[in-house]
Amino acid sequence: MAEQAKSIWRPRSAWAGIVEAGQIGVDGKPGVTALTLDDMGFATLIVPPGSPDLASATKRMIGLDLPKKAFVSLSSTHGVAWAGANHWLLFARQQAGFVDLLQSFSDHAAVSDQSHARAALTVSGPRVREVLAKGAMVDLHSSVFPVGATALTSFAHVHVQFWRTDDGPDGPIFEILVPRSMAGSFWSWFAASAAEFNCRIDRD
Amino acid sequence: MRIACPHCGLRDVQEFVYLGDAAPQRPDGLAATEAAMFEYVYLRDNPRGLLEELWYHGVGCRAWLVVRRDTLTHAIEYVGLAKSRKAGAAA
Amino acid sequence: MRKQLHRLNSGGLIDRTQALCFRFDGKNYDGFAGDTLASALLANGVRLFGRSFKYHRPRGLLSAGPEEPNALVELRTGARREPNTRATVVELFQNLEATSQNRWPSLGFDVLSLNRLAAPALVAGFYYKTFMWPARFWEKLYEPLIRRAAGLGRAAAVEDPDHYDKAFVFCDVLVIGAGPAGLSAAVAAGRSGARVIICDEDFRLGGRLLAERRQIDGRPAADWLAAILAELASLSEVRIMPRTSVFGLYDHGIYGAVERVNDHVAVPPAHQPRQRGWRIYAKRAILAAGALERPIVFPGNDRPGVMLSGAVRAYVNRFGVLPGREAVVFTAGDGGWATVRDLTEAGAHVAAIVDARSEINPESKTMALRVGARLFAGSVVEATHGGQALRSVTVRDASGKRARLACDLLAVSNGWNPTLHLTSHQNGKPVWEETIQSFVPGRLPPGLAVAGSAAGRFTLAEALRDGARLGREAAVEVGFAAAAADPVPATDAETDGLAPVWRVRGNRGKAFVDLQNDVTDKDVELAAREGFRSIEHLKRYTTLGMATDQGKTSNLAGLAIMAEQVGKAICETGTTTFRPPYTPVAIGALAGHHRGKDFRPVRLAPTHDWSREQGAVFVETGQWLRAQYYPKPGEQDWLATINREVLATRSGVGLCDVSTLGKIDIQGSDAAEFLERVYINGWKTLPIGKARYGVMLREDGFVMDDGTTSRLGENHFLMTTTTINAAKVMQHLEFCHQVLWPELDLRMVSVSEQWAQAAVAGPRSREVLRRVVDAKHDISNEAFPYLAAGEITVGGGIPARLFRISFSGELAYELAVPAGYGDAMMHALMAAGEPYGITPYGLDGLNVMRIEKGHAIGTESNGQTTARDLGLGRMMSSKKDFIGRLMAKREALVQADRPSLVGFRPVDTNNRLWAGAHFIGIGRAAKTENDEGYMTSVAYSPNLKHWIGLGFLKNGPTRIGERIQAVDPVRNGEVEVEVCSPIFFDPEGTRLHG
Amino acid sequence: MRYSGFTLISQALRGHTGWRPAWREASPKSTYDVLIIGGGGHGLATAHYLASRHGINNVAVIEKGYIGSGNVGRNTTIIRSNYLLPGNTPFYELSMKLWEGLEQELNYNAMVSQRGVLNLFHSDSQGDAFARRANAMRLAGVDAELMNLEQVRTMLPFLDYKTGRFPIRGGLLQRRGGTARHDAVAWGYARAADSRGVDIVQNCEVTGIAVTDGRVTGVETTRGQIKAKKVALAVAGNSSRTAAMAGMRLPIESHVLQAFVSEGLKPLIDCVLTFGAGHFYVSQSDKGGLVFGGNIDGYNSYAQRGNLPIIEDVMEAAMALWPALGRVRLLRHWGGIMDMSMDGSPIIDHAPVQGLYVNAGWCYGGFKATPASGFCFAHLIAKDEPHPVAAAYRLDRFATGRLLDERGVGAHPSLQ
Ligand SMILES: Cc1cc2nc3c(=O)[nH]c(=O)nc-3n(C[C@H](O)[C@H](O)[C@H](O)COP(=O)(O)OP(=O)(O)OC[C@H]3O[C@@H](n4cnc5c(N)ncnc54)[C@H](O)[C@@H]3O)c2cc1C
Ligand SMILES: NC(=O)c1ccc[n+]([C@@H]2O[C@H](COP(=O)([O-])OP(=O)(O)OC[C@H]3O[C@@H](n4cnc5c(N)ncnc54)[C@H](O)[C@@H]3O)[C@@H](O)[C@H]2O)c1
Ligand SMILES: Cc1cc2nc3c(=O)[nH]c(=O)nc-3n(C[C@H](O)[C@H](O)[C@H](O)COP(=O)(O)O)c2cc1C
Ligand SMILES: [Zn+2]
Repeated sequence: MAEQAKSIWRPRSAWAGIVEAGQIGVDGKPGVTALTLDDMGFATLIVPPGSPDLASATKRMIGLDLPKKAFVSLSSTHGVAWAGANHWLLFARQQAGFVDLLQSFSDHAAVSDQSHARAALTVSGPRVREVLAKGAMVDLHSSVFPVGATALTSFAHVHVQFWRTDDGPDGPIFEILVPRSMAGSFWSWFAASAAEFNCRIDRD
Repeated sequence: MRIACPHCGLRDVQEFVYLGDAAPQRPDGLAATEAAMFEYVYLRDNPRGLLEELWYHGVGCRAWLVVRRDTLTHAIEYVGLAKSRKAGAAA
Repeated sequence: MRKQLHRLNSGGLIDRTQALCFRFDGKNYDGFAGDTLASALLANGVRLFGRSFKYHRPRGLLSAGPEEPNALVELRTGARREPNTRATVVELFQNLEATSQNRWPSLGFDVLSLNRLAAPALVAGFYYKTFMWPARFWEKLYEPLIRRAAGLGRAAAVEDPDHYDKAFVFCDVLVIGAGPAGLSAAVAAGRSGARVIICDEDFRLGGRLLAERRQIDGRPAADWLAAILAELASLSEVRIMPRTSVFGLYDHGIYGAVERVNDHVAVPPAHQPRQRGWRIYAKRAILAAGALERPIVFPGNDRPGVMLSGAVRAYVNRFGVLPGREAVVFTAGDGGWATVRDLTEAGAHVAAIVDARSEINPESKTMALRVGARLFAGSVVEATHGGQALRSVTVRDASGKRARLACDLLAVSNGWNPTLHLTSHQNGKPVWEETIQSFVPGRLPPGLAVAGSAAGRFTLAEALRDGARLGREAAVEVGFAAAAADPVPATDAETDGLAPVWRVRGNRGKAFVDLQNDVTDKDVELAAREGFRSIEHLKRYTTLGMATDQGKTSNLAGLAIMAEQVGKAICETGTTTFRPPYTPVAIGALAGHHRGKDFRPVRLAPTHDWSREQGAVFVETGQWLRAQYYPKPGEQDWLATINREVLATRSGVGLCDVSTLGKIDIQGSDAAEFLERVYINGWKTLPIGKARYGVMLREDGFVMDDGTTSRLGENHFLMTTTTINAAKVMQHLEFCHQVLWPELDLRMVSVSEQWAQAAVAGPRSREVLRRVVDAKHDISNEAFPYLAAGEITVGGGIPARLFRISFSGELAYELAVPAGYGDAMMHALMAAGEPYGITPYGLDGLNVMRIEKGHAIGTESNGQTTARDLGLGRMMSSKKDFIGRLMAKREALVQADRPSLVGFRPVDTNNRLWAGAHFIGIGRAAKTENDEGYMTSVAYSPNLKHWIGLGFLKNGPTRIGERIQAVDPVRNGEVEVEVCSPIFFDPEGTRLHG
Repeated sequence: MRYSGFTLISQALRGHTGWRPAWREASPKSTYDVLIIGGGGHGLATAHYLASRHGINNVAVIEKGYIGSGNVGRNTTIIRSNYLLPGNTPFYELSMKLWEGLEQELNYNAMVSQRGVLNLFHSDSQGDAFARRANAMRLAGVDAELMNLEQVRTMLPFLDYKTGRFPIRGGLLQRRGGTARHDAVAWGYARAADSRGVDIVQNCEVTGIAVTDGRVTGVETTRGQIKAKKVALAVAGNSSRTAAMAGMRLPIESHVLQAFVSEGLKPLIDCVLTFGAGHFYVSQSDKGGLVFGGNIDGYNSYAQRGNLPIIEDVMEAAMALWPALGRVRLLRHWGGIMDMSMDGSPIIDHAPVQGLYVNAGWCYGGFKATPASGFCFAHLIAKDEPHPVAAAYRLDRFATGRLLDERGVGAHPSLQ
């Protein structure tokens, strides 16, 4: 019985049944690349106004500065993104150990696990800004949205939070989080928007 | 229109939800009268010109904002956080 | 290749190496790349392009641009058919197919042109005065006739197969128009490093320079153009957008634009949009939209062959087409003389120049002499002759003497109007400028400047100067250092003397003010006579300026004639309001991606695929798709399915997805206090590990939402909301916290997406759960009683939450796991429940069971009902303040006879009930006066074996046992029902505690 | 001067030189029995019914711009009486009856066209809510039909029944609903009122209301003072500002509602159609333009113009419902300022000041109300008591809780 239960209790990707690795749109060199991100850990951290110790705790526990404005701090394993007044999104590249991390954060902030609430993906490539411009009502120009910037907004009627990580060889890279329930609609828009530039799709 | 959210910067009005006049203050507590509550809930000055109003940045940071906007020209003079307004008033 | 008889042998900006064939009205023609449909047809000698709206008069080309009132065609065929397309702006492409419109059976012979016989009666507004008797004939006879005659082209009948995009773009400086002014502005701003966007609706940049023979810095303007375009292309922050019309100016520097990405091909390449709608966010904008030439109103001015003088130059110079061989030029200013020159140089003969001014300067006289044209000074054209094409005109000179001159082209020039439309989109009123006899932009919207002709500064020198200055200024205003200013280039000499003629009176033929809507000078006079003297009344009464061209070439003449009628100056009458869009915009481009199933996002529960595997039928609830029921093969209908689901649940165990409920995590030392204020009932006493049902009101005292909230810790609550209201409740709570009570220590966030949640209901539910919940948790009735709530684990350590709550009235639980495990949870529960015959049930089954239990949902708390109406009045605490408390006490809301919630059952249990029926006392007439309430929800109860219903009835709770009619006239139903308790099943609630 | 086919032809033979102004260009007299502020549909209709039904002719309608410059001249022209609540239904039905005889009453063809109004529904529960409304209509003697999917499909085969995000399940049809030519309504009432001696004064803005001892005595205007025994407000969109001149605050916000018209097309749609899953409606004008409407922009405004989000929203709904419209072009869009009341229903009542009467709060729906509003307002002004079918439109209903909230959204004008 216990054995059977173990085999049943496997998590399912938010992109399962929605995104398949491959290529969409015109042929040729990909203008955009999308990589779905699975197994990430997310949590909202909220503190009372003026509460000081979350910053030091963040530094201590994951070695990152707590961003004061609409920015994200990133390491290779973790990140913390501003997500509203006194409100941050903590994340880990892997869920392993995340629950324990949240436990230790809970002394410093109200913690709500959101690991399963978001479908995440990375988009990059020389034409990536043109694709995002079909949905983003925020300015993605480097002078306005530099590396490390984040925004909460909507793309094509779907709420998103996204940020810009370090640039890659093909230009800017963005990580986008969408509500899990809307991953399908998000993808429908993204795929239609990216097709004219040729989009390569990788699954994490 | 665009509203300069103090947290998120200049954003399209499409990201916000409108509530209306920010002036009426809720008569809190058991001592409040029905008449005062009626005024709070129903009556509005509805000026043509400057109006302080409440907007919610629902698609962004989820802050409630106080926006001073001209209802004739739509020009926005000021945007602040609703939260600090009340805190400010108390201080 | 077919010969293009009117094509010049050389010159023009067409690519003669690239011939394109196309069809118009079923006939094949050839043109060249760089042609418009209009120029290509003209090159082929086509004169007749369409029929007018009311009188079906033959019409030809008036213009060479977006202002065209006459040459409207249906472009393409079938699903891509596009009515009312101006031939003057259609870029020619291979195999283009166009058809003339508003004529039957053919363009040359149009039966409705017989309307001219009735024309004397068909004056402005005639329909307001007749067709009133007999009254019922309007819909049956008159209106269908009018409608069939009215309208222009035919829309496609089937779904548009093309894809449209929408996009957002940001810039420091937006330049609208790429003529000399716009290009100068874009370069000046771009050189400073500013982000510049320059849009032009044309497919070729250059504006009027393309149509004129001008010199800049002593060389042909084309050289200057090439150089500036090259420089623009080299500036990395400059974006050049041809084929892009800026159609509207909206608040705070937002501009609407439409890019015709693939209108110049028959079918868009795969994956590319047909058009793209742009929302441009600009810190500054420069309107450099040029000017539109205006015609003269004179009898017969609509005959094919009468053309704007600037359009004639455009056809000659840009397209290498000669619009006529024997021309007369009718001008009120210097503009017409440039046409004389260009026509002559292109090989046409100008038979006469009719200049309305009596003073003609000596150079002009010399020129007339040189080209062999008769010069009529102080004269006007009084009539035109010919059938469907111009053959001659009658000129009346200053002394009243008339001369008839043979010609096949009449070029008309009456000065220009700045293309200032966008400056009016934010209520800006144009102002009259006496020196140019035209309206110019008035007070400008913030951030907008106007350059060149659009500002009424019509010379090329001014265009170049304005552009350079305003471009530089705009960049500086948004924080860039001014780039070094090049000297403004020198231009050849130009003159722009003008004495406009608003209309020529004559006694032969109609003189049209608005060519497209067939409004004549007489119609304007009639309007004046009948008191429609305000220009807005004039417009609405005569329809002047209301056609697809929005009066671009007609408004001013209309105003001028009205001004003359009422003895006012034009500046006193003002203009009608210019509204967006500047030129009509395809609906597809404004909708972009959002059509079909992508109209709005759809939300799918983490258990969605599982439900699908189970064969669920889904239903929209708000943004969500939820499982409605799970039919099995062989089941006769939905009722059979639902009955099975309900019976299986009540007798064994059922499984229902409830993931879509809103879930809000509330933490903080004031969390309990906060709940006290937003819910009507008390919360401070709720123990940790317990759930409680709560009701929330709006401040006006009506029910907003309900749900259970659990206390997970001293300062930690988890609120659930209904699916539909989740976002609304979140917003409301944020309002209460941030606006009303920021002093409370409170932290809230939605966790709706994080949790998959399933209701496991029925007498065997505990046994099922026992096999799923990790063994270390005691979920016995004692340890985990009704309304217990706790954090547990499943599947060997996966964090989960368990709530002992019940909507069905059964022993029931809701189990929540992180959404990624939602699918696993359903499979695990199914596997664990197999021995007990676990049965998935959907919203419909849930609905049956909640009605059996008398639980209200959205159909009962529909925003018009109070807690009292729902029978929940006693929940309202009197010991505390809460949202909605006072307004719920208003006299009408506590009136005893307000309809309140009760149950209903059919007296004859074979009858079905209908939601939406109204209650009428037995024996009373089915009339509003006797209306005592209405049925909100009904269901067939397989447990009671008859239909049951919930509804609101006046004095309901005091009338248990009474009989009443549930009448449903729209479905022809009338059922006698008995009023009963809303709780039909297990009224003592013993099953809950089992 | 009577209008008819006969006069039209006889004038045609005389070059139309014999037509006289449809109404006189009146200058304000110094005093009137009744002064109506606002030359929109409601103000002009009120004047007509005061004169024709109550014999009160010493009346002026004072209009700040040209008559019809307000919402009567910028609405989407839908007329219907498909209301739910007993306080509303009889009133709108009276209006419908008056529309049905309007042309003959006014001797003016306002092109009242009973082409039918079809409200689509997209789920069973929405269908039930429509059934409740349809039944309420039938109880009130109003025509209503519930259509199933097949009936809708037969009527409008070109809608998207396949891929729609919100599938069409059926509709509520009121065949007697339809449209009317908006401007002609204003002009027709003006002409009829004028013919009974009412002064229609254009380009005259009321800037103050004179009150002495709790009684109204007249108004200040940009063309001087005018005395009046009774003053009636019918200034849709400007109600709060005007009421403030008499010291009143109203349960009203002014919002902008946009409307849209396409280029002229040959006949495509034969009824008024509304989409139940978005705020969207469409009909076709006699000239051939598709007339679209949607939701309000959602913020207080006096600017008579709207913004892109709603424009796109309406066009998205258009394409979602009717995907053949992709290449049909939007010709023009504009806005009107409406007084959105706190329960979405209007006010026809006395003001606390004696001799002052208020007609306000018409939200999206006051065009269809024009005849009944004028009729009942005239009754109230003439008799000093409410007309029975308008008895629910009291100002005090917000305080007493006798609300008329058809949509059940509460005191939230931007949701009404
Ligand atoms: C875009 C839009 C679409 C609509 N669609 C529909 C629809 O399809 N069906 C429907 O039933 N209803 C519709 N409505 C609502 C309807 O148009 C209005 O409710 C109705 O026209 C209002 O009454 P009215 O005609 O008297 O108002 P108005 O025509 O606005 O008349 C008020 C007049 O008062 C004048 N005024 C204001 N202040 C002063 C002053 N101080 N002094 C002098 N004069 C003053 C104004 O200039 C104006 O002319 C729509 C409204 C809009 C804006
Ligand atoms: N002599 C005269 O009477 C006279 C009168 C008018 C103009 N002109 C000549 O015309 C030129 C004026 O230069 P200019 O730069 O001011 O105007 P322009 O007419 O040369 O250029 C305007 C450009 O704006 C574009 N445009 C207009 N509205 C647009 C919109 N909404 N969206 C996108 N594009 C739009 C047009 O397609 C055009 O290309 C000069 O050469 C001048 O001599 C002469
Ligand atoms: C039902 C209806 C149909 C309309 N049809 C047209 C039309 O065919 N052409 C047009 O230019 N305007 C049309 N309009 C819009 C008017 O021109 C005008 O924009 C509107 O009445 C608002 O006035 P304003 O723009 O002067 O402020 C229509 C308006 C309405 C209400
Ligand atoms: Zn924000």
